[in-house]
Amino acid sequence: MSVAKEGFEPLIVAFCCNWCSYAGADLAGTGRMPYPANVRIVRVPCSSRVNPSFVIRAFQRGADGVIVAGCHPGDCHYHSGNFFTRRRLSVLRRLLEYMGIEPERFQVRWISGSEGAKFAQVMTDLTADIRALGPNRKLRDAL
Amino acid sequence: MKVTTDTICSDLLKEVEEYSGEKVASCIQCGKCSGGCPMLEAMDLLPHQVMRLAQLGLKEDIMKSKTLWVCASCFTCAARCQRDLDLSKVMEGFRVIQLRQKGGNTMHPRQLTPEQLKDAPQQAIISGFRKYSK
Amino acid sequence: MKRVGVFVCWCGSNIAATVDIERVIAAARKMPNVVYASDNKYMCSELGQASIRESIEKENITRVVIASCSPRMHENTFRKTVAAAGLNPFYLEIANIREHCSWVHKEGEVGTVKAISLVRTAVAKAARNEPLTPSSLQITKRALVIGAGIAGIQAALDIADSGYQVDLVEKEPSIGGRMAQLDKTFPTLDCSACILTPKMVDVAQHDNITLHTYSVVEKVDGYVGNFTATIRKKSRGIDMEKCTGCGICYEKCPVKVDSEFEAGMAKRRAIYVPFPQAVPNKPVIDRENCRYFTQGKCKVCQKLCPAGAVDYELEDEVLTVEYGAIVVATGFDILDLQAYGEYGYGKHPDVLTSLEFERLVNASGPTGGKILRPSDGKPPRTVAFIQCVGSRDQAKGKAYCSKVCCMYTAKHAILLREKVPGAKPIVFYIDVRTPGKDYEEFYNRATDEYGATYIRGQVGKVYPEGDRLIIRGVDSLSARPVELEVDMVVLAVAVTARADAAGVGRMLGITTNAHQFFNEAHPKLRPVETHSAGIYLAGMCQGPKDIPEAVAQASAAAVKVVGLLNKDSLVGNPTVANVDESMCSGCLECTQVCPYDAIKEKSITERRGRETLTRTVAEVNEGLCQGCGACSVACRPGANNLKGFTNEQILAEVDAVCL
Amino acid sequence: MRYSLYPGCTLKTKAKVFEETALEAAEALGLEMVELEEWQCCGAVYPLAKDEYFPLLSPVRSLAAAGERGEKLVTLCAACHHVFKRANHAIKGDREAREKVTGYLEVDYAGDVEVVHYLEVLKNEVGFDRIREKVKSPLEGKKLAAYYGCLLLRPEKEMHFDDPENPTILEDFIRSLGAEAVQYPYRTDCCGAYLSITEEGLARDTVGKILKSAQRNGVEGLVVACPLCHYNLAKYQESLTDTRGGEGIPVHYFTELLAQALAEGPAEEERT
Ligand SMILES: Cc1cc2nc3c(=O)[nH]c(=O)nc-3n(C[C@H](O)[C@H](O)[C@H](O)COP(=O)(O)OP(=O)(O)OC[C@H]3O[C@@H](n4cnc5c(N)ncnc54)[C@H](O)[C@@H]3O)c2cc1C
Ligand SMILES: Cc1cc2nc3c(=O)[nH]c(=O)nc-3n(C[C@H](O)[C@H](O)[C@H](O)COP(=O)(O)OP(=O)(O)OC[C@H]3O[C@@H](n4cnc5c(N)ncnc54)[C@H](O)[C@@H]3O)c2cc1C
Ligand code: SF4
Ligand code: SF4
Ligand code: SF4
Ligand code: SF4
Ligand code: SF4
Ligand code: SF4
Ligand code: SF4
Ligand code: SF4
Repeated sequence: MSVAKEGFEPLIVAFCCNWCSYAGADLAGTGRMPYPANVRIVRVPCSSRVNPSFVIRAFQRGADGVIVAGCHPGDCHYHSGNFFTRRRLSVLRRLLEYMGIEPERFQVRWISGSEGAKFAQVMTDLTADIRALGPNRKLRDAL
Repeated sequence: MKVTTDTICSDLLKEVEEYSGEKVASCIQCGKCSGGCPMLEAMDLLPHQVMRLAQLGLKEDIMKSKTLWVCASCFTCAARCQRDLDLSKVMEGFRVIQLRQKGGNTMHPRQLTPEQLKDAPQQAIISGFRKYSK
Repeated sequence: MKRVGVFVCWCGSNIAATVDIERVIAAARKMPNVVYASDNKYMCSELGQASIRESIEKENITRVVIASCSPRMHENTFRKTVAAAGLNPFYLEIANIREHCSWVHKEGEVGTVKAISLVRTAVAKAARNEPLTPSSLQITKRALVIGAGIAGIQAALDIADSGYQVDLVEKEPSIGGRMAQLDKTFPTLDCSACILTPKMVDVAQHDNITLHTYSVVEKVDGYVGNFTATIRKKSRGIDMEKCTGCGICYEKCPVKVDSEFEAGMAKRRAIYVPFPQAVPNKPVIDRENCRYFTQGKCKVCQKLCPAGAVDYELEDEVLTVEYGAIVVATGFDILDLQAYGEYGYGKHPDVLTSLEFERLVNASGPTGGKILRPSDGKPPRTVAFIQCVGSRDQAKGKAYCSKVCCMYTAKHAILLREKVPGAKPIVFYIDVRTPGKDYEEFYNRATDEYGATYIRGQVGKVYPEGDRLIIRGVDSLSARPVELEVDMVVLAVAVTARADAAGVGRMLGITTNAHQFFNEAHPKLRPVETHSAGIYLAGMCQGPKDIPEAVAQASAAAVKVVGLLNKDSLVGNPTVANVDESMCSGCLECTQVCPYDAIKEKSITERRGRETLTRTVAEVNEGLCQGCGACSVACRPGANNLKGFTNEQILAEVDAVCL
Repeated sequence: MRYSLYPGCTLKTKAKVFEETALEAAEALGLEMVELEEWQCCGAVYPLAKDEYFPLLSPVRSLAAAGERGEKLVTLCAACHHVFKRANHAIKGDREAREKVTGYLEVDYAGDVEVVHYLEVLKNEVGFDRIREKVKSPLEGKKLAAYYGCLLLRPEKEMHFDDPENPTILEDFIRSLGAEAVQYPYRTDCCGAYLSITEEGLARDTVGKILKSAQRNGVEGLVVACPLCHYNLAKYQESLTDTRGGEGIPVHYFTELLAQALAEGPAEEERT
């Protein structure tokens, strides 16, 4: 098993809300704070735009991890959007678990536009977690 | 006792919060508990001081205080605390800590005068024992 | 087929030093739909933009991907470039290969690989971009201000001075609010009436302000730039045109009730002017107490009125007016002290609230400004002031700090000494909070010059003993019990939101916090805006604040209003939600999640064969929608989709990322 | 209506008159109060430490027994009332307490027996107006004052008895008997409770304050609902400097006055 993980480069899809987390990622860039290139950002207006089906689709197409990052509760640009996100995504998490996906593969985090370092840190930790888990084989489309 | 890093970082708060179920750390020292306490004049530490010393971790000062034993559990403080704290429970928490850790019941049957035994209602004697010995 | 053009930027060496531009271009050329790919050293420069325009035209490009810095940096720049080339500006997508790539992945070739992936994702989305046109909204050049305390007055004057029409709606018979009730004001001890009355007169005389007193806003519809409000002008029973304000009518009215303005410290008649400087200075008949209205006879005032202005038959007037912007300035109440039996308020006449004390000190108040005990009319020698009554109290009152009471208590101590020489003010406090310019100094004057004694400790109990009041408390600093005999007790009672604030909030579609104060859009950076565009906040209705802060916030709200009304039209955000009626099941799930209440149900009629069916569908108000997309997620049939971030676009991005 | 009555230990020994007069008055008012067959001492104090479940056993056993009878449980002694109300509250609201206590007792009890104090029965079920009608020997001209003490009123969130700072039930009661209800500030202050056993001097001081305040306000008799208050207030009368010919201020259980007022006869002479 550990041999299989050698050289494994996980693919991580990050849904980032435009106002906070995407800006946080920009700030990590401006501040030249490195994090693993495994992370690919998809920009959404608000974390509440993330349909659970997007997350499932990512796993089906071979993503090894998915993260939804939005504004801190109370700071949402759309004032209550991320509140719905929280509820909806905790249901999704249970569903994924039920489908046999390790809970660590799907995370929801609050990262503000001023938290460049936090963005880099979260992505670094997440990549390490997923790397340790190995590739996602559960939901992957049998292509 | 002096306030030191050790007292502030001690487990006293945790301990008394466990026994009493009250969030002693949230006391803002408004003094309203002491302001209405009927036993104030007999106390060597005023109720709000007990809270403060607990926040600072000064256990010995609290443990040797007479206050714990003159508090009548009248709930006046609890009815008025601006932080919704029940000091009667905190006092009980400290009494319990002391009785359980050090033993030393503070009420003995022989302490009662014959007159008390004759006149005092059961209720007083039972509650006295309940409070002062475990 | 879509013809996508890819333009890769070097950003000098910012990108090019890490990402192999050549390889990105080569890879891009092989991506689906891509017909053209090229690079430029500085894409945002005049030259770079020109090259994009030329290529679009020459290569007949219909969708554009620019791989460069963050869209948060240059999306607008490049949208204009694309538009200049004759395309819809929303045909553009940006691949962020600088902030999200070259600057953070410097090792080896991972940067190049990721850049290619980012370009592929942007291409996938761009190929599905639809033309979007921002709507253009007209703006009604008129503002509504609700509540005419100092905050509402200031906001109305500032907007009116900028040349716009303002309607100022006040539910009481006079404008002025709480400030009109105060005596002198901290930290300068200006007389409240002396600085407020001129502003009240300005309001009355301003050409651009229409005053509606004794009026309430009953309904508000619409959205930024286009509100419609229904205002009920309650009947005063007085013909305002005829009335000269002579005041003869109320002298003989047989009914006496507690005066609200005097905080119950004096009586008024059933026909009355709340206070001498009232604006408008014309009476109103209080129908709940007037004998004519309750018992059918009296009419004394009508008989006396020399102008024939009293008219019991006058009815409410209901106006419907359109506005571009709304300022909410409904102010505050004080806490009901029912739960605070320990302070003896309501049981003993010499225990007063701070607001009652303001009236007692006021030269136009019930005692003509003499501080006298309500019980026996004698001047008090010692007065205890108790701070934080009902504030900072999680058990029986309000958890927050009321912010103004430390300062006005210091003021009261000073005023006591000024009015009753030799009297002793004693203040019970938990903390003295004086952040503000000259505030600490003001408090220092109370202790240093006016001999106020401050005792740190909340009072346990107040009770009468003979004709004096006993205060039992503690000085927590010295840990000594305190037992004082005083002549009067003044309670610095918590300020609260207006009792009807939550209802006003619902009517306007703005939210309140746990204590019913209106929520600002951002506690630091958007303190006068609400989450509903075009609705602004001023004064205490947003949270405890003193007069200087209320006025500052009012002027700030006025600037926001004027900034909005100054625009010719509002350019809407085109990335709004859209409902495909043919797919909508009418479940209305989407209406539940919208933070802006932008989705409403509507009925549509359609023909199915021979039958005509009526069914419910959802409809998005594009003026209100801010484009968060929550509704699109809530929609199970997939009828609701967010333009610019459609389900198809995002799924295409996900697929491209995972390739 | 039939009620289960919980007398408590003290009413069977040192405060017999409290129970006797309560039953007498109940009969006069047509209230059927039947003593629980199986009851134990309530423990006199409610356990305040969070992990003490043991002292809940006894009150819960009595409560469960009352539950079987399906009647409201009426209390007389303020301390019993306090313990029952709070034990009920704990069983209802604290799952751990409920599981531990009912598990140990092997009873099925969910905290739903309604515990009412005799005074509450008078106020809410009989009504003070009806009592006023039924009074045969009104206590006219008497200046009586309520002494509430602590246990009936606090903590309000659990007791729901009356406004803890401004209670009125005993005053309303006093007026319904035809007497004048005098207000004085110390009526809700603690008398020292069991400190009279361990801290005599202190109890004497606190009682002294209460009595003196009552005296300054012209009180001719104190009305209580607790044997311990009764004991303390009666015991330290010497703290009154002016004892009115050595008699001090008499202390009555509210039921004594009630029974007396409801009965025929020359109540006036007896009392003066
Ligand atoms: C005792 C006391 C002393 C004070 N002393 C000082 C001082 O010395 N210095 C100082 O700076 N501050 C002082 N303050 C604070 C000061 O009173 C407030 O900061 C100020 O009055 C807030 O003004 P406002 O316009 O926001 O609210 P308000 O004065 O309450 O005005 C709101 C207005 O809106 C009206 N209204 C409410 N609801 C509606 C509705 N639904 N429709 C239409 N109209 C409505 C009300 O009738 C009122 O006229 C004191 C406060 C108190 C309680
Ligand atoms: C340690 C600390 C922590 C704080 N934490 C918080 C907090 O958590 N939350 C909070 O709300 N507030 C906080 N504050 C307060 C906050 O910093 C200030 O309220 C805020 O920064 C004030 O902004 P300003 O624009 O008025 O002044 P400044 O930030 O001082 O900006 C003034 C600008 O003007 C420029 N300037 C000065 N003179 C001239 C000149 N003659 N010509 C041209 N330019 C000039 C200066 O260079 C500066 O850029 C904190 C303050 C401190 C000291
Ligand atoms: S419970 Fe104790 S501390 Fe609290 S008021 Fe009563 S005697 Fe004082
Ligand atoms: S009343 Fe409450 S908050 Fe105030 S000092 Fe006492 S325990 Fe602390
Ligand atoms: S478009 Fe962006 S990346 Fe390119 S040169 Fe300009 S700033 Fe740099
Ligand atoms: S008497 Fe007539 S004119 Fe004078 S104030 Fe009254 S209503 Fe107006
Ligand atoms: S009609 Fe009404 S308002 Fe007029 S005088 Fe009579 S009671 Fe007063
Ligand atoms: S301003 Fe002062 S008196 Fe008022 S609530 Fe805050 S701390 Fe208490
Ligand atoms: S959630 Fe979808 S189906 Fe339901 S009403 Fe809204 S748009 Fe229509
Ligand atoms: S996109 Fe957001 S703001 Fe617009 S209608 Fe949907 S939920 Fe409301």
